[in-house]
Amino acid sequence: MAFDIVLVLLVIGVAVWTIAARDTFAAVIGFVALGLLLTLVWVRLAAPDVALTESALGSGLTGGLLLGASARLACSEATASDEEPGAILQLIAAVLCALMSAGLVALVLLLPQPAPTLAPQAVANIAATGLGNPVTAVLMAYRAIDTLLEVVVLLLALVGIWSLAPDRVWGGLPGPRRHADPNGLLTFIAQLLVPIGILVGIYIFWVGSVAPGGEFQGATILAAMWVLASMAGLVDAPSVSGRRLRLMLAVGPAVFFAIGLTGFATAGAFLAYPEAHAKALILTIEVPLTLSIAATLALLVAGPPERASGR
Amino acid sequence: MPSSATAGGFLLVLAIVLPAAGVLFSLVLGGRHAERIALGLMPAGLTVAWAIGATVWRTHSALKYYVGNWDPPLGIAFRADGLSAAMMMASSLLICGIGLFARGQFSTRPGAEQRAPLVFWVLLLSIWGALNAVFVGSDLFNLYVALELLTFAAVPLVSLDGRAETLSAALRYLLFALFGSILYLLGAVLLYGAYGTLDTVLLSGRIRPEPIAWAAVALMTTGLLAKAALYPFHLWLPPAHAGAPAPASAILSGLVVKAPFFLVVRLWFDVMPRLPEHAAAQLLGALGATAIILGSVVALRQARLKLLIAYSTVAQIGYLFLMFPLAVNPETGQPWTTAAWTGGILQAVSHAFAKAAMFMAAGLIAEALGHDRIAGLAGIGRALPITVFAFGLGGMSLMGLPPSGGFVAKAMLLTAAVAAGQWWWAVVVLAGGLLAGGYIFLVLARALADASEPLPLLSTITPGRQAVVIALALGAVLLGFVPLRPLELLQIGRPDIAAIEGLK
Amino acid sequence: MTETALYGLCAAGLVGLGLFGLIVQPHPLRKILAFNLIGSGVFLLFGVVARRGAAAGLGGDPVPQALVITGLVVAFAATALAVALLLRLFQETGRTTLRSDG
Amino acid sequence: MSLAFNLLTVLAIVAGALFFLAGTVGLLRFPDPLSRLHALTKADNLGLGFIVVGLLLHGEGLLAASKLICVWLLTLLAGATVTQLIAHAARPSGAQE
Repeated sequence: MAFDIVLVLLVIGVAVWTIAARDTFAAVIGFVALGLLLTLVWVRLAAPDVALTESALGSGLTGGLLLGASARLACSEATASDEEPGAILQLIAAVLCALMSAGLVALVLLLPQPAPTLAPQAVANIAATGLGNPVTAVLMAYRAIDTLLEVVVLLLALVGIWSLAPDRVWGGLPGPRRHADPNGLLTFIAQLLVPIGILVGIYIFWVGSVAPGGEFQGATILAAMWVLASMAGLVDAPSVSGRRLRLMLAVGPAVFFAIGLTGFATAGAFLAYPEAHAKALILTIEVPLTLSIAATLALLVAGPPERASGR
Repeated sequence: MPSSATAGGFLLVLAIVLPAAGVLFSLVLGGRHAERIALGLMPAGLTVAWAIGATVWRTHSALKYYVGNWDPPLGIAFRADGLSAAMMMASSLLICGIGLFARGQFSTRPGAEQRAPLVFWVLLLSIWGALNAVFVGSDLFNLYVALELLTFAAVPLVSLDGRAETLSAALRYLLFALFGSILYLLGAVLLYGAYGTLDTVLLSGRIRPEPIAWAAVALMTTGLLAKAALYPFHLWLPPAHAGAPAPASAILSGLVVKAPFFLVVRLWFDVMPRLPEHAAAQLLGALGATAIILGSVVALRQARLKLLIAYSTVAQIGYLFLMFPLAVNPETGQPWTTAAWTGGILQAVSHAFAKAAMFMAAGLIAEALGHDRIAGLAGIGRALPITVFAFGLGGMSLMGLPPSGGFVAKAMLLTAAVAAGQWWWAVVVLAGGLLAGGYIFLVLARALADASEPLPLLSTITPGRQAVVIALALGAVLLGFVPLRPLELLQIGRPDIAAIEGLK
Repeated sequence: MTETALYGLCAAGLVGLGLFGLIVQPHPLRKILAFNLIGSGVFLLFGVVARRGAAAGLGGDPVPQALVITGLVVAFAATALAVALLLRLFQETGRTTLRSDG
Repeated sequence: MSLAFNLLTVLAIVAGALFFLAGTVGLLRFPDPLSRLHALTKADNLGLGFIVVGLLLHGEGLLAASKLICVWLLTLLAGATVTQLIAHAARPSGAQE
């Protein structure tokens, strides 16, 4: 119990730092630290799958994205700070938010004591999905439509980011061209870490059906490895209108839709898997899905096309 | 394995899968084919939506579908009652109209893939899929993902032409929308914590009038109001809808803003029919009334046509929320039988048609003149008679002049206000109609004035696009012939519909 | 004061802090950061609800945990879109304030 | 026998904690960035090493032990490279060879 108290105090302390820090860069550093502390909180809440996602996606990729952005926007700090709202407004906002938090705390304490849960039902029906990890069973079987729509959401966010590019560079390459400095340090770590990362990513995706893990966590690690390689200049971003890239992005959701539609015939409902080979079907969905999500996440970090494909 | 659904259940799945498949094909095949795929899918989507409406009308009961044969609370259910069928039919019609209109502006030119056409057609299909997912969804978290799908499809439309002010408008829209969806999620988690399910039908059975339920619904409603741009949260709407290209602002103002309103209706009338006591509904009505007055007054003072129409959207959204204090009166027990319920939904549908027609007309005028300053509109009435006539028809529906859909909706709201004894809403409805008349007349007077020198038209507007605009405006007018009593289709599938004897 | 209630407190605190940051911070990047903070708070609340629902031999109710994973991915997509919009706005106008005259 | 292991584990973890403490003190007290980086990396890596050794004695099996060692090696790799990169960035720009 003492550990939890210390952890919560740390989390709140780092969160206050993230809000109160004057410099955006420092605030983002605080945010990344907060993400790692939250990973510990998720482990304490007995949710290893979520701990993996929080550390890989919540503090890893989001932190990287925000770090890059705060570096680029550093010179716009001065203009923004003069619009800081007056002390009175800040006080009112503080009181309002404190009330909101207090209300939330009261509500959490009001939650009914025999907490209603779906765990028994999830475990009872898990045999039909052929999976071992109940969280993956919820993601891929019970609430498969959520996961499907969510991958389409990711794809749409990418289309939205690509639509920000000026017309003249459409079809070009996202992100600035970084040249590999052969004896540079970043190249060394990229050459060393990327293979390990790919191995870990595939392992985490593969083990997801029976143990904590899954395609989102695995895909995030694969995307992180691509981002590292592209930062080290080892690999360049693909052209935005390249057919191969578009296929890679769409193959995951397309296979998911296709197998979902075959569910009509084989198991009587959309996204229903016949019990005999449910696990095989889910795995055939998960492999291309991991590929598509990894590509989408990596390109979300890379940003809109900036360079015409010629150079 | 429980029986998965009623007969037409798979149609609900098709309504979501078709547009999503279109998005994937457009992405893979590239920009040159995106337009063909989108236009090819429109008749199919139209037939699916109207087939759902016909099945709901024929069986006189809501369509139900358990995805993956998992019944709630573990699985996710799709449910289409009369209300969602009506909204799906209207939105499919509107999207086909917008698609036909957009062929002029976003046609795919030969040669390399263009940015704007690909992005527009992909986002148009995504908005359609997201709208259908919102209308048929019956699980709170599934509705959250559908709302996010809608937001991510709508925000890039605002900054499609890349100008600086549209970028800042899109960013502000995104921040408001994200603030809304995170509050919605906070409410959903409280409901799950208290009642153990996220399915709306099960929730309506388990929910009890206790602080956690009120707090959850208050948070979710606030979040949805932020996304629907009701009065305190309307700041992002005018620059976003005015800055977007014409077909995009037509779909943003017509349909995208209606989805969060639809969820507030679903939340208040389906999830907690007995819970909302009078005060909260009065508050929503008061916010709606303020939106009507404020939106109309600010619209009167606008110099640019598209901003005027955008502020008119802020006002007309206020009408939608007038429905809550009138339709939710505890005495009669069944709020939906009163005219207010039908009036509110009819206002949503007729406003969608009228506003889409007006934004498209404004787009054509801006294309022809090169600017959309109201002061410089003189002579456009002679140059583009059909477009200005369509703008007038749309304005007629906003004002609530017979025989337009707006008239029927506002008349029903008026009768409900008088019947419920809350006369102040009647005053607001009339004042709103008067002010709407003001700014519509402002525009028409300038447009129909004869210009001193002949008007230099930058580009000739093909009659085909004007035909689409006039068709949508006529759609808003045809809605005026709906009988002036509670529409039976909208009552199908209400939670305890059987309780009321015949439809009064 | 059970352990899960403590984390409920922490979640409420994060939501309050994030909301404060969203209202007070003028710079859009700080608003995006504050929005991520609120998101973490809400997802932590999902985790608390899941932990309270621990049954049938599981450490926590798998349904809210799956919802958190979906929510985290959607929140990341939102952050990526917001950051890209902000960078593009900065590229076009050289400033990042949202005060537009419109 | 297990008493000796427990004793060793406690000793190792205490030593690890001390090194972390030393690293943090170094971070706070040292004047310029380079020396603070130096203190931080050296002390923390060694501290983590001790903690890993302490946990190894308690490790349930070979797999868990190898995972722990992998964690330590990866942290060493990441720590070293990040320190180098920060040092390059923080170095007074004049001496850019």
